[in-house]
Amino acid sequence: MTNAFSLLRKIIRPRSTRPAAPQTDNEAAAKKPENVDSTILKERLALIKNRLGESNDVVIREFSTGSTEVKMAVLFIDGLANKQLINDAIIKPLLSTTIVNHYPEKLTAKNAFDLVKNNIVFYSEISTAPDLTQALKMVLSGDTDLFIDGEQKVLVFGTRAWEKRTPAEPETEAAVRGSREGFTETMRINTSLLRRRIKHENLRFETMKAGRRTVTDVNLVYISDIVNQRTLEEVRRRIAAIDTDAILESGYIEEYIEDYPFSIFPQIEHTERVDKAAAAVIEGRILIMTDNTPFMLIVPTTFFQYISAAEDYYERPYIALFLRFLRLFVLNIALFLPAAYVAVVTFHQEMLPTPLLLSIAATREGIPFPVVAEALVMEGTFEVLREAGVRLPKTVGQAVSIVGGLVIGDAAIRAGLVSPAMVIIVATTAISTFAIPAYNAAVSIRLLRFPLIFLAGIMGLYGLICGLILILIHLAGLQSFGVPYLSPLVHGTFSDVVKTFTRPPWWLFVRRPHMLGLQQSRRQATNTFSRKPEGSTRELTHDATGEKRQNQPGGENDS
Amino acid sequence: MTARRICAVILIIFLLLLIPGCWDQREIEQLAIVRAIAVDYLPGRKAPYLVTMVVLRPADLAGGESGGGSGGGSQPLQLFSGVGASIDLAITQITTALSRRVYLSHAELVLVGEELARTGITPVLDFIIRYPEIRNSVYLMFVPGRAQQVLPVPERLEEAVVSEMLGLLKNAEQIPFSDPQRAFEFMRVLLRYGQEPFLAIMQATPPLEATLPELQQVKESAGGRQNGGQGEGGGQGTSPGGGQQEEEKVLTVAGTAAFKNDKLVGIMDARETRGYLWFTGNVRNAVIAVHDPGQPEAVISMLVTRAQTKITPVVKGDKVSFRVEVDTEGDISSQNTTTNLNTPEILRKLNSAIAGAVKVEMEQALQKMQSLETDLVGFGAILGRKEPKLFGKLHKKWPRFFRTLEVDITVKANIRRTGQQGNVPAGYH
Amino acid sequence: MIILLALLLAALFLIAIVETAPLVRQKHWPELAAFLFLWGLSSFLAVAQFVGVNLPNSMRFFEKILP
Amino acid sequence: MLEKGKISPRQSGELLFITVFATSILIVPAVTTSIAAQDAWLAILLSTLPGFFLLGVLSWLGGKHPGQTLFQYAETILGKWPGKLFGLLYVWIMLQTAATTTRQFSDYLSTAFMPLTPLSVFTLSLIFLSVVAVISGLEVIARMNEFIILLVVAFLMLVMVLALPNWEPANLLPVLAHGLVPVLRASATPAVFMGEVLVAAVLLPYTTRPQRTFAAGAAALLSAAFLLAAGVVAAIAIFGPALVSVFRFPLHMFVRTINIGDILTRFEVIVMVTWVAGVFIKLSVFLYCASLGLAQVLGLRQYRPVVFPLGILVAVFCFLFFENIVEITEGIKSVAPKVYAIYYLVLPLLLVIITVVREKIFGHKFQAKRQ
Repeated sequence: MTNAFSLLRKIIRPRSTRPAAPQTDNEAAAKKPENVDSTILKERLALIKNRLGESNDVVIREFSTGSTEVKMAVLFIDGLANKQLINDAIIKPLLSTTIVNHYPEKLTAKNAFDLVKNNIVFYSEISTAPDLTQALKMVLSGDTDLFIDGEQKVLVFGTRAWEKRTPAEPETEAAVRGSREGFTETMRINTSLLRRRIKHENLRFETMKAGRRTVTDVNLVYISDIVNQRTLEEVRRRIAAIDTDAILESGYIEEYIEDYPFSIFPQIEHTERVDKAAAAVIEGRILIMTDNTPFMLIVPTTFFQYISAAEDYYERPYIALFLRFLRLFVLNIALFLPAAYVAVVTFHQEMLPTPLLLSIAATREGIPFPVVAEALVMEGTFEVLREAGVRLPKTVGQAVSIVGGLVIGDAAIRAGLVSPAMVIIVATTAISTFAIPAYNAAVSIRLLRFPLIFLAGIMGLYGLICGLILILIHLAGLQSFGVPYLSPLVHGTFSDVVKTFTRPPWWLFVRRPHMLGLQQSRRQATNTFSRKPEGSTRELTHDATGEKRQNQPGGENDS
Repeated sequence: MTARRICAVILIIFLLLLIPGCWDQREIEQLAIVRAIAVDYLPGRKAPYLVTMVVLRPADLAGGESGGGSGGGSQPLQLFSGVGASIDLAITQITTALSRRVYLSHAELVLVGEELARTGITPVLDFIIRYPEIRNSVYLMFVPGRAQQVLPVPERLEEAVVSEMLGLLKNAEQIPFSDPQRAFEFMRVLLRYGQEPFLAIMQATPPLEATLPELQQVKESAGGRQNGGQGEGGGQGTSPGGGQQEEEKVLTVAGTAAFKNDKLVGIMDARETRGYLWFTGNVRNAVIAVHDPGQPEAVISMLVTRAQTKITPVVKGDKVSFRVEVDTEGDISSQNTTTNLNTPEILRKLNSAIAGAVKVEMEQALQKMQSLETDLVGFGAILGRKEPKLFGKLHKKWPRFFRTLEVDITVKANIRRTGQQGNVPAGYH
Repeated sequence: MIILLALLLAALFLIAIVETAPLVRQKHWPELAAFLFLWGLSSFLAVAQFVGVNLPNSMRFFEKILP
Repeated sequence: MLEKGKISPRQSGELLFITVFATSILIVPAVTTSIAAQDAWLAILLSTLPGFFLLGVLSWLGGKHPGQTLFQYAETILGKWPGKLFGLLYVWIMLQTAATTTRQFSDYLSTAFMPLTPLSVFTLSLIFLSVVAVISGLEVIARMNEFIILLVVAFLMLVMVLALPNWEPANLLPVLAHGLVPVLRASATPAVFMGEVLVAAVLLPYTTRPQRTFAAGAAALLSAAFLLAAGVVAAIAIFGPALVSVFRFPLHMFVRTINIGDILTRFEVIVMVTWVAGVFIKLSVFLYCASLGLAQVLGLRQYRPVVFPLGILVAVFCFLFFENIVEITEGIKSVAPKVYAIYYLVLPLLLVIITVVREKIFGHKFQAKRQ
């Protein structure tokens, strides 16, 4: 119960830093002026109760301590703050007379603040909030406030410790080889995950806040001596310009800061994988971390990033090369296959080899719908099935796929409603769609399929190429933070092109992408491939004479 | 702003396109897929062109064997004929009797009847080039008599007669008895000065069983036995059975129809065709049999594996003659004698014998061509390439010039291998 | 025919609306004038062409003046 | 400035290539072969000479007036009103070329693939796509072209390689049997297409390193001519010169002959599709140049408003200029070379002469400041 409240609390916090901001809520406007600067503890506590309302997760512990009975109060949110720690490290020493009276100075209202801060409390992370408003904000992030009667300043203890998920394997981007850690919903864990991978001093976590009511932490992560400063400045500007009440997921930010909001193509990549994020940061891109979501945004993004997967960089280069071309091919299949089938079968039958033509014609005999309608209906059905399967629990989802795919498909073919060829086409397309590593890119492709089928049904391959040209015009016009979307194919250097479509061996990866316009483009010396020993490899294990080294003490050549 | 603009304009375009509908759309199941066209000329008529199309019924193909039923042959194809003053008019006439749209893109064979070939096949070529559907890579075949007649011949190895014909053609390209021409190959020769085009001949001939008298008897008795086994009414059964046997035909591709311009002038049989093919160097898998120099009563044969022909014009003043050098290689493929082939002299003798045989073949073919005044080899074209000025003067009267053209043929034959067997062991005889 | 003509006119006017709106907003009057003139000219020609009026063909003109 | 985007010299070279190449491959083989027979390829190579001349003149003028297009420096050289008239002449020829291009390609589509579809469907959709592209700007056209050029060239190469089994190289002999005269006569038609490097006059100021543009343009011209000549050589080798001149679209017929093992066959439609992309770029380039030129002549602040009306004009001209396909091909044989000679050779030369005269005799300085 408290747990759920604290989570909610963690997400939704009142924003009071912007007095000039227009008040969108009438309750806020209806409030009477308050005396925020009051130093009398009672008044303050009343004020706090008024602000936070009667929420049951707000804990206020009042007590007085010392021989002069200085009144104090501890304020924290149950569930966000570590109660045990507060008891042991804050309240206990303050109430313990032996500790309080141990110091030569007497604890009085005047010196209470400094004495508590510097001497009494056993706590590592102490900060001072200048006023009540600031202190309240920090409480809502999970910190603990200590109010001292008669003192304007407030002691704040960093006691943030809420229920958090431990890093688990990211489900959306599984890989056979590579780190199993994924980001979690907790910013601090995420930063630690990144910091563990990049221990360089120039790794920066730059905090911004977005969302008036949610006051979500947004971290810009970059390496300060690699990143393109102008891109960074642009990212800062765009995030600062976000003016909305809630940022609940990085998708919100994505839509607020992307270059072409009406484009069907995703212009900002997101990832759950820590290794992928680290690679992007090292490559000179900027990672945008949003609190409360494991999905991190990477900018700038180019179209061809959607054909690469993290695993490409861990497996052998040939595999990566093959997989990239496979994905490129699959991308085209997913986009064009149904449309091309419709075009060929209704307009360009001359393109089919005769036996294929005959068999398609034979299976089409007696099908009541034209091919276009068949294609649109089948693709639509597939989308419905897929959507049904995704939303249902895993066990039921399988039932859906069996009923949908096998039963309905088979029955439709037997009843002569659809031709088997069309089922094959739709199934191939569906599988191809799943082979695209990026889900958001796959969705765009799925959406584009329908107009293309439509065009192909009207004008055949000519219509299809017209559609393709329209898409190409759009793609060629897109930019992501100043980098053309189709880079490096339209803008980059040859080596960028090579690095996009193949994955060169690491020891040849001399430069970072040129298209990003980075401060330092060189990532290693020209050729670090020097593992081959001088002379024969046999020398490592054998003498030049060819005899096994037996008389020498072992270990010298064991490498 | 741009997005809104583009959206609006896409809307316009869609509206524009949707209203008039889809013009060239044709559903695949509503096509009458034509696999072969036979064109005949019926002289003395106002609408002389008789076009017969072989249309496939895909439903039958899908059903497999169930498609049969009509007239013994289980063919999923139908013949449609029409006449007209031109080929496309004839096709238009066919469409009145067709429940589907004629679709010619998958036609792979155009059969030309004898009468049409004599009056000129330009209309066929014009049709092939101009009509958007039909492709210029269709095979063009000549059929003695009426072209239409070969279409109902039952297939033997393949599932449909057109596949059978195509198979025959593919095979004919490997054996040296005919040289099937694609339409564009025919046309490029037709339009070349100093060379005349030709077509391979496809015809329906009675099978060997029907022609050899010895076999005839065996066949008849076998047929009789079958008839006896099948039907009770022997007297009734025999005469239709006999009639059927008379009608039984098989398809063959052999020989060459020689054209002069676009008109047929004569026919060269399989042997003459091979003689002609030596001139083009296009002889593969030919088997040349010669009498064994040692034992002349029996033959030794060579399988030609490589043949190269070089034709050079020899110009002496106004006199033009040609030198043809053939260089061929091959393996011994059979030997009905006991001559020891392991001696170089025998092989040398054999070589010259084979060369002689080839030369005779070539000379006969040349004589035939000269008598027809049709320069299938393209001596004129070769001269035109070497001596354009001289040929420019000659090309008008080239056919007559060709009739008396002197051609000096030299053949070099080389037996390279003797097959798996080196020598005939003495024990055989 | 009438439907197509209506469609053509609709398309032409849609183009006009789409193009003039931003020009008016930006107060680019010379551009607006140029657009309207050209749009009028081309629309007139398009409609005339569609209805079947014999328009002068500049190619004929070239054919005449050139040797 | 009307156009804020910049393209690289490579991109401008690629644009020039596709501009020259896209439709010439359709029309030129039949026309040149009908005059020069088997020497058509020679005629095509010869026809690059006027192209080089024009490119040289334009680079020289462009170097004198950095940052200015033909339409702008025409005003500088000739004076305001004559310069504007001069500019309008070029807008006109660009519109006419765009219309001819569209019509040629639509006719090809109609003849070879979709005889029942009204021509207007092809012309309108092509022009519509171009208008959208032109509105998106020069950079977008150039970027798209980097994809499309790959498509066009790769497929053409593929087709030529696959057709090799059908070649009869003897068809290409004898070389120069009828002397050089027919070759020269035949080179008039391809020269019309080679002269389309005229668009360099507009692209030049928007290229990042204008001084490199001549090299890029020359490379584009040469490679276009070589590819075109290769196409003609292939067509002649397969069909013989007489048959090639009979065909309306020899390259289309040529693709139809390809048959490798009954599997690699029947892909003329795919080739058509790549050509659509090429023609689209060419059309976009001409429409862009015409729009930009008109905007500069009229002194507008943006060229976008004139794009749509000019697109409609191109569509109208498409139907107005040509009654049938014969007028197109015969026009390109007889009238077009003369018309285009004026635009590609005479008028640019006029600019050069006036520049030289004003500089040498009247002592003007044309070295304008970079804008």
